[in-house]
Amino acid sequence: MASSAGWAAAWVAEVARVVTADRERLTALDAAIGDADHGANLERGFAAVTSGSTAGGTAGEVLVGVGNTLISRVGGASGPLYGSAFRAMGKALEEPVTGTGFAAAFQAGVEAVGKLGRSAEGDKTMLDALLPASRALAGAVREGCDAREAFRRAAEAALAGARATIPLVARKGRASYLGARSAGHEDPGAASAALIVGALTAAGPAW
Amino acid sequence: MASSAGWAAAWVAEVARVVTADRERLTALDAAIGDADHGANLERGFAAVTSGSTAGGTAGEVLVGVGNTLISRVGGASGPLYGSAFRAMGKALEEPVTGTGFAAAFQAGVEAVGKLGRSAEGDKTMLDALLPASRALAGAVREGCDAREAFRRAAEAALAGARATIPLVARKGRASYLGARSAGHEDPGAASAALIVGALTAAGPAW
Amino acid sequence: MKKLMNEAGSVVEDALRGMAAAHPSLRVEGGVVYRAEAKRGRVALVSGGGSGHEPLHAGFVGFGMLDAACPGEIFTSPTPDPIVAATIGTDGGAGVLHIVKNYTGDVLNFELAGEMVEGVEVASVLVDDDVAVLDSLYTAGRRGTGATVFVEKIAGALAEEGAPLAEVARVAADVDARSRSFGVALTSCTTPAAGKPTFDLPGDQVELGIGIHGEPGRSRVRLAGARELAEIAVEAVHGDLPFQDDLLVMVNGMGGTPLIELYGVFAEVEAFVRGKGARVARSLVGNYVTSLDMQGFSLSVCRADDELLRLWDAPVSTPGLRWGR
Amino acid sequence: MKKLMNEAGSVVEDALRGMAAAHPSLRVEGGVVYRAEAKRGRVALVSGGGSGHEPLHAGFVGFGMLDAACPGEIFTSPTPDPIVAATIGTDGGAGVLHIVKNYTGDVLNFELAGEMVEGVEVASVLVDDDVAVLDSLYTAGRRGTGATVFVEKIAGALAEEGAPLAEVARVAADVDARSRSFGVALTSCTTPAAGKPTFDLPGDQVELGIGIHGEPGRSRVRLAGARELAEIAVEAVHGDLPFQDDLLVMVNGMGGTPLIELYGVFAEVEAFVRGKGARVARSLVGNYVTSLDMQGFSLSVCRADDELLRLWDAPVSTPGLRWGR
Ligand SMILES: Nc1ncnc2c1ncn2[C@@H]1O[C@H](COP(=O)(O)OP(=O)(O)O)[C@@H](O)[C@H]1O
Ligand SMILES: Nc1ncnc2c1ncn2[C@@H]1O[C@H](COP(=O)(O)OP(=O)(O)O)[C@@H](O)[C@H]1O
Ligand SMILES: [Mg+2]
Ligand SMILES: [Mg+2]
Ligand SMILES: [Mg+2]
Ligand SMILES: [Mg+2]
Repeated sequence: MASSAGWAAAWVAEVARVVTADRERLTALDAAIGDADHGANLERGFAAVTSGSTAGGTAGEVLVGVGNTLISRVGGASGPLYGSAFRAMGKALEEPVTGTGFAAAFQAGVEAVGKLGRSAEGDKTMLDALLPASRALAGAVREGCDAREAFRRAAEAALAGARATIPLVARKGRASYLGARSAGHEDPGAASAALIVGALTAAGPAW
Repeated sequence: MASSAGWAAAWVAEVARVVTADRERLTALDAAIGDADHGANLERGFAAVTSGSTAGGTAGEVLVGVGNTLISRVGGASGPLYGSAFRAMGKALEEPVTGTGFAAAFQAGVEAVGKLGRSAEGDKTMLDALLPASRALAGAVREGCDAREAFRRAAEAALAGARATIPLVARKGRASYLGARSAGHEDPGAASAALIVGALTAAGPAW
Repeated sequence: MKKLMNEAGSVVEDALRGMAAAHPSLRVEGGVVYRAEAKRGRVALVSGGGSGHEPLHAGFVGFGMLDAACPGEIFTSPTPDPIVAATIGTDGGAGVLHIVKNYTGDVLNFELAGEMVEGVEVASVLVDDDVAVLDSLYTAGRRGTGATVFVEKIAGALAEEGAPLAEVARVAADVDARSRSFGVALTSCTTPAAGKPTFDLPGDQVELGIGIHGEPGRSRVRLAGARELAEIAVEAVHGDLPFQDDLLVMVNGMGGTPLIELYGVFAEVEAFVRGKGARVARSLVGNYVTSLDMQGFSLSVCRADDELLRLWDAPVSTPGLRWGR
Repeated sequence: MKKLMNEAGSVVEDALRGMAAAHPSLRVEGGVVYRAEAKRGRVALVSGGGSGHEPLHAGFVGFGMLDAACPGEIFTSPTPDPIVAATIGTDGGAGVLHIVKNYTGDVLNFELAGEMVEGVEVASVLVDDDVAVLDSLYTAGRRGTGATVFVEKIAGALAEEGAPLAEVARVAADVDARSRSFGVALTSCTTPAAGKPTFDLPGDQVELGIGIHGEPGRSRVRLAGARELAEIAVEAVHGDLPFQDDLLVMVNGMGGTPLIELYGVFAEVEAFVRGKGARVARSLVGNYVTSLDMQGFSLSVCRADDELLRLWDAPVSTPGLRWGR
């Protein structure tokens, strides 16, 4: 692999592609229990990411830049949350990128979401996809899996986590206003988190 | 027949009945080329007429009262126009009521519409039903028909006149705003005029 | 039909109760909306017409504008009786100006009322600004729409200054003569009595040249962007009375269109006005002369001069228009 | 979807162009709406949030109310950057109050902005008046809705008088604490981006306890008359903070409901208030905190005292709220 920075750029380019492709689905999920803008928000944010420069010396620098762009361009709840996640992950990601280092940085990113959002697993948010993904990633690395397999397991865990938000009653974000009526719908942020984690597999091995 | 006043009261009671029964049709005609209130306007007006007193010494006095109530309670274009018609007819109607006297009074009422509305036959208004009715009434009386037959012919002429407004392009009232698009629709005021004239037959002979 | 109402027959009465309760500056009596404190010794302004155009007219009763408004039933001109009462009730000795939108019903009822009033000097001005209607022998003449706001505001300011009736009437007629309007509907309105849309308009079409009573317009075109629709309205108005120098411009909502869209339309209108070498000297963007829940907008333009702008800027304090006090 | 717009993506930008063109009293720069003439030496008020609620917030920029508003995309909180710019740009040396409606997005973006600003004293008040949301550990807390108008007006008057930041912030929080709101939708709104109604609502049902972003409410009931719907809203608000003495009452339209209906609702609300032994001391009836083209209304009530009424009555001159100058 050429450079860690190139890998990071490829990851977010793939994220931009998939959130645009799934824009309508994300918006429809948000219409059901939110305000119907999640698809547009992420499309706008990642379009800004890819149309700007994603160059940088290291993957960490690229990801901090991505986080800043998301914070500057998305707005809403997801902008600061995803933006902080990418920033925190970028800051924590050391060179040379190793499996252990990647998993720890990913975890740092996920923890930034919970900290800023004052939210925890089971609140029916993006965390319900991100936390299982983070655990799967760390577990795979511990078991000695290569990047490809670690990403596959993380993606699978994120998807399962997103689906598992369906029966939950939301305790954070806009969906919490609905009370019991929020149950029966997948959380849009969890769905987009699964897309972001899923995009890891397409970006190739990071270490 | 008991009294001319009783006859006049019976006539307007029948008008109240038929405009209420045909309220939706009149409103629909007005929706097509006007503002969808003609049915409600006439229902309100004749309800006020019948719920108030239609007593009076003579038919003429009753009809003047009806005209005043219509002017006071209908509003819109049709209120002053029908109100003035009933007032003028009432003022012109002499006792004892004769065929010739009735026809002349009816004609005076119709002429009041054209005078106030600055309108003439062919403008696609209530006049297109009222003027043929007035001519038919006068003709029938001249030919020596009895009231029943004279009313029948007047009603027939009014109905035919109303139908004949369909192809016309309106030159007066709200429908004139539509220009050529007003053609193809029956004028709501002509339709209600046909109802009012038609109600003569149900009120029994006036002389 | 979905409306916030009790019954179709009580909509106007209920709204008047609400206006009276909401605005201590107004007094509602016998179906007429008066200023709570009548002005004395000055020309009084009385207007009226069918309801469903709120804030017009009752929302324009107050300092610097109307002295009384006579709201009829929905889209139905008031009868002469309240007009007579309002005329007598507001006369402060200097006479009363009737501001009448040019509709057969309004014209006839104000005319009958004028004949019935005794002992009050009454003048009348007819507002007929809608260029969608050809002013010819073959129509009832142009409709009165958005320019009514200009006429009521400017004549009201002049009356407040103490100008005599003939002068107030002359300036009111001048404002009308300088004003033109054109309306575009995205949807029909629904009257409470009818309970369904007055006209059917497919989802991909707009109705051009509509009036303010749900009368269908003169033609239909495919739904276009705000810029194209603004251009159609601009050209219709400008084509009838070319823009020139200082303009008073109103982008008016038809009742169901939110402000964010009206500002978008205004942005386009203002650019077109500049493109024609004229200038938006004053503007209004909002719902002023509505047609119940109709979605759409109308454009009204008045070719103002310094004196008219001065009167426009004069203080006004009504529920619908307020500045300077 | 039928809207007066150019493209879904340009709705906010186009509306801001229109606002700038329509109101010489405003200046639009970098997506922020400022007063054209900044005030100096006094506490500045900055608010913001997703667009689609017009006139909130940009329409409340001006004398006696906000110093700047940061409109985000439709229903999307602004990013920290414009908030930072507005905070620095309006600080006249006495500090800046952020007025934040309680939504996760608004809270987070204002919070990040507050951390990014240096050299300006910043305080923040959270508006959370919507009784339809239970304020518990299991929600994001109550939404900020109609009471925002009360907070912005009253805090703005106090800032204009020269009160220090801590005092302005304290009174703003007090107004919020004294205020409650409840919303009822007859129809969903349609966002330009989605192009279809956010929720489906059958023709014979209304949605109760809606927010201002097309979020579905907490329950549905059969469409009822204005009196019944007003009573539901009144009981929801009164049940949470009992009416008492002098009330500031707003019957607010959701954007697609015409004024005539809102006055009808206000008539009912006012009667219920009297029935509970309280008094409508001041009122607003109209479209102030909207949800695009949604039809419906919300009721907001603030338990005022003499000082708050005095501040409410103080002069204000903004596109959306104006009196006294
Ligand atoms: N406090 C929070 N912690 C974590 N995630 C949150 C929180 N609040 C909201 N979210 C996530 O943000 C998503 C909504 O994002 P988006 O629609 O872009 O913003 P908004 O709700 O402001 O419209 C939710 O589906 C949820 O996953
Ligand atoms: N100038 C006129 N002369 C005669 N009849 C008229 C004139 N203008 C309108 N009308 C009649 O009035 C009818 C409309 O009445 P209505 O709907 O009650 O009043 P409005 O048009 O004020 O809503 C028209 O259909 C037409 O027959
Ligand atoms: Mg959202
Ligand atoms: Mg009609
Ligand atoms: Mg009418
Ligand atoms: Mg949002």
